[in-house]
Amino acid sequence: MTTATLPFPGADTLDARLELEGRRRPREPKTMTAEEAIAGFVRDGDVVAVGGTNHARTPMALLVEILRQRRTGLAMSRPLTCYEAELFIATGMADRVVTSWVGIGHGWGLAQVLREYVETGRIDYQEWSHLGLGLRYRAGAMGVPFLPTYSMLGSDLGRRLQLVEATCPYTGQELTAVPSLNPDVALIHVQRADVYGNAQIDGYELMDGDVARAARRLVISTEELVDTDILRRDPARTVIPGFLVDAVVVQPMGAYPHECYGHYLADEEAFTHYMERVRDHGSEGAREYAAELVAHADHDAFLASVAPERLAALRKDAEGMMPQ
Amino acid sequence: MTTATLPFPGADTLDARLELEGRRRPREPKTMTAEEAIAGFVRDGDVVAVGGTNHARTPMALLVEILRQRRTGLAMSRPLTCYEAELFIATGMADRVVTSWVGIGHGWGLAQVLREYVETGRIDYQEWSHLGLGLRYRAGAMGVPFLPTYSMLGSDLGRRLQLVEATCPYTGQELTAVPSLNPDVALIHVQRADVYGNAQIDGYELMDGDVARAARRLVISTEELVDTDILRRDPARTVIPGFLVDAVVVQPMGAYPHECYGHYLADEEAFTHYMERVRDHGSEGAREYAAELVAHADHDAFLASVAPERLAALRKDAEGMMPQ
Amino acid sequence: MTTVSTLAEVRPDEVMTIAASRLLEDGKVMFAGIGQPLVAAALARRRQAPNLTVVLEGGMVGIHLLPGELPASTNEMRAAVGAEMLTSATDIFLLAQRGCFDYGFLGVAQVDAYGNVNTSLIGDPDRPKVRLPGPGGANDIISMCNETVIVTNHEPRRFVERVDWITSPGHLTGGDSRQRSGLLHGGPSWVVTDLALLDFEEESRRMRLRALQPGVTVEQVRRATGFELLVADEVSTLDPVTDDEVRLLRRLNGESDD
Amino acid sequence: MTTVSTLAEVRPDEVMTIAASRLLEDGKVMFAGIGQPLVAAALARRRQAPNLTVVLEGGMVGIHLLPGELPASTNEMRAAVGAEMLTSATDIFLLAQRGCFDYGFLGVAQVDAYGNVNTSLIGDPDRPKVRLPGPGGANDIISMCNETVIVTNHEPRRFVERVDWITSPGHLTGGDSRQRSGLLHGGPSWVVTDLALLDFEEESRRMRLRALQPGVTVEQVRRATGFELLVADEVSTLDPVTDDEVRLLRRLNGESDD
Repeated sequence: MTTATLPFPGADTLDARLELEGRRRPREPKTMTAEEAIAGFVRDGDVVAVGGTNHARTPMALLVEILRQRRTGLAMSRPLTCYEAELFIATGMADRVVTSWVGIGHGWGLAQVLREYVETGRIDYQEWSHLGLGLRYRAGAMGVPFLPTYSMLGSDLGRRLQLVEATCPYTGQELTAVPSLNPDVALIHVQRADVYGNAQIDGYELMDGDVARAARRLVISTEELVDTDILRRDPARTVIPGFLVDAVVVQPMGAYPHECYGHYLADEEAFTHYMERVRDHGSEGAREYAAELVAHADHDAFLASVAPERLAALRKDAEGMMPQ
Repeated sequence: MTTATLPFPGADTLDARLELEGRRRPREPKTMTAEEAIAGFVRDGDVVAVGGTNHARTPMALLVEILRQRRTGLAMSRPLTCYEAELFIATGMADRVVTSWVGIGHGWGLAQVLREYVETGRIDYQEWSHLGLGLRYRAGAMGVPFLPTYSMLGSDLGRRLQLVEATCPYTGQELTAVPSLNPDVALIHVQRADVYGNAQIDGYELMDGDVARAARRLVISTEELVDTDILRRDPARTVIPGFLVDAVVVQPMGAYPHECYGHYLADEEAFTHYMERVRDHGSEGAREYAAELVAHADHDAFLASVAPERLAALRKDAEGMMPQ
Repeated sequence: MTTVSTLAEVRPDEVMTIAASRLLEDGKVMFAGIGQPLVAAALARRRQAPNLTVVLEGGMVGIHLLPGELPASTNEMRAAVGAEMLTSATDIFLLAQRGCFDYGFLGVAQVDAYGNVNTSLIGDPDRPKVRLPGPGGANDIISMCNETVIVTNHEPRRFVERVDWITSPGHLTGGDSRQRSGLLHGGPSWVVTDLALLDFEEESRRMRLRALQPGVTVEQVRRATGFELLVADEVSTLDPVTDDEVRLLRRLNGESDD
Repeated sequence: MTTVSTLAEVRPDEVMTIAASRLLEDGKVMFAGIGQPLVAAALARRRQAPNLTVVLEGGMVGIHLLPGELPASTNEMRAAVGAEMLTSATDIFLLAQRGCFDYGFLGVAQVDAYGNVNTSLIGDPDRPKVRLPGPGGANDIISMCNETVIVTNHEPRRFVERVDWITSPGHLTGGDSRQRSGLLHGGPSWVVTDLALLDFEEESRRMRLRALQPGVTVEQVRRATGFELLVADEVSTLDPVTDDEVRLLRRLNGESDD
């Protein structure tokens, strides 16, 4: 039989399953600090799936803790990537990006650090369609090595990624075969979770249900730690079952300066702060910004460095937008 | 290229899509009576996907309306089938069954009418695994002609269904290729919907999100007709978007004598009534029961024939079980 | 656990359910069906496995199991209220395919020497003598869970050399035939009956007697088995059921109030 | 609709957005991106298409579009609050693949004579001169929606004979090449610019001038196009934008309060 070689890890659900069988995650309290969670579950060379998209539910506290502890050779995987990936690229901790889109938003235009590294050939940049990456996670979540789709047919994306066709054995129709992605580790920020890792997401799930199922290791951070009975009141909202979870980090405003549905909006001032540094100093500016972040002992210390009325305003605006 | 022939409609998402392109369902009020909905959207020879499973959210009002109007050559498709399918078999309206399980429950054991028809070779009985049928709907919902799975490998199910293998083009791994199913029509009972067909399901969705997406025509019945603003308060609970829907039938207790989560439990007395007839008269008993049902002008008339305190008790018991 | 139950009339199905429940370890995830599996789970949760997570094919995860109120279907309100998560029926099986579930539990109409299970039909598949309910979730459970426990009464008509129809694949024709069919995970690990506890010999994958229910002889088990049964070098005797277990089981089944 | 706007300084991008919004029919479903597409949708909803359903890649269906409060991202609270349905980001694209969406709207960095779109890079793909944001949802939208409308400023550097990189497939090399690639549905139907309205000739699938914005000449369009442009036998002139349209557009954009 003909088999293709991928330019990137993938189509290895079988291995991911064997890893899961060999390392179960029994129901027991999994709460720990971000420092413990990152030390325990993020390793050099990992493919890191970042939960949320763009500036929504970015697991900032967990990401900055990786920066703090330093890792090397990471791949950052996220369908819509914001400046968080640039911090890993500029500091040399990530040398691979898997995404369908990178941009800063808030009127800031192109991602300058990413541009610099891609245009000078210093990182591997893997461009997928949005659905293509979504189906990679979904295949990983379903435990199958590939899924068929119309996505990327005819375009240069599939050609460059060396994707091959999946032929329907009933109709002969040829579709794109998207290889599964089981990230080495996923980081996902949620609104509420219990000590076992059962987690609920309010608003838009994005791809996080699939990311959680696909991941080989899973660290969640949560705005709120709740009793399991709270989850039982609305179990259809539970997107992540505890048996997938390795670590639960309780971190209010854990996505700040990005947004968390129902809790706080994104802090545009923080975007400005970052982008002005990049505008003035290029990737050195991104390194300065990362250095500022990791200088705080932890995310709470970072939050304490922000004017309380600014944080309060972001929370108030978000709460004011909620449906009554 | 090698292509297989299926013993049953399937792997025709392409045709289902062309049908959808040719017959859009614009946003406009779609409320109508069960009589109008069945007359308009259920045809002789249809593959009918029945929503819910076993005795949960069975679209009884819609099914009995089909019996009332009579159709021929139907195929009844449902992952866990209860006695509703027997009514169509016994009356000669259905000659095909697609399922993973048939049983009556409530201590009644085997489905006697189905047994009689299968054992005497009078109907085509297609036995799938539960996930196999689920993935047929899901492929149809995703708009792809097949999906790969471990389900049914090594068993006699796949052999008899003449399923072929899907080979992963990256790993060479051989999985079962499950052909898509886009039912001609689906009938789904929900807790609430607006006039456009945007519909919410409380409790267990089962396969109904996929069934709705896969169906070529879709009729929903709803316990409650609500303003769209009610749906906007909890949009994550909306499982069926209106643009999939052809008809909305407002029918309180529309799943009776089966259950509807949060509204009423199944009426075990009705099961007894049916099964005693079948025990005493075989498939003739099922025909008698069907005749009784269709003798009522509509579902409301059927409900009016039941002791009000019995219906009230079923409602009260269900409401009493809800999480506080 | 070695106190013999002094309760009158401990039924064979009770002995079997209790033996099955003892296999369940704390903290694991079990894909359960209605009836015996669910009762075994409820029993284990109240004894050695308080942190056992029970999953049902209706999409329920982490269900409540209240004495006397065990659900009659995997798809009904009683099974769902109090669950920690509700997802779709298809998605629950996809979690199984991913490898999330430690145990599946199955009943059988027939089981053969290699643990293949039939719940579909008796006789000729083209014109069955008896049409049975079919796989439901059983084909997926035994194909995808990390291990599957078969629980059934021990009778020659159930324990046959070859099942009439493989609804749910065990070790197929033995050896590595299961792997060769593409099923790379799981498979039947234990068979629990009212007479014995059996497993599958590592090489041949044929069913093998490992332990006897108290008071049962090897010969009794052989006579109740419709194929040539392997017998382990050392056949132990299972701990007798205790009063506590039987009382709790009956309370869970709603057969007593104490 | 034929009253010429008397408002001072109607900007080219306003003319373009209004022209695009007029293409949207009532009762249809539109997969919209942030910026111009969303403004065009909001405009259409307040004019000829009150029952237009707007879908966003973040998983939102039937979103609210409040004047001055249009969301800045497809994945943020403002885009979600008031939606009729929220589903996952992957599932929203699967609805597109099923065929549920009438329109997709795309912007471009480059578009070529066959409607192929580039939003990924300028220059050599191995070492691009400029790395752009990439497809986001655009590749899926143009591959899966029933038709896709391209909205862009009309400049020679954008309208090129061959794009440097096909991020999102149009009619590929023309003729039936799109179908031959396996893309059996949809494709670009209209290109709306500040100068003109264009479509794709039925046989060759090359871009063709169909109508001019008021006051624009065919020659102007040719000069702004970096490839040889087909011109329809009859080239009409689009209705001028009206005061009502411009005022409403500015109110939606939060540029005025009236």
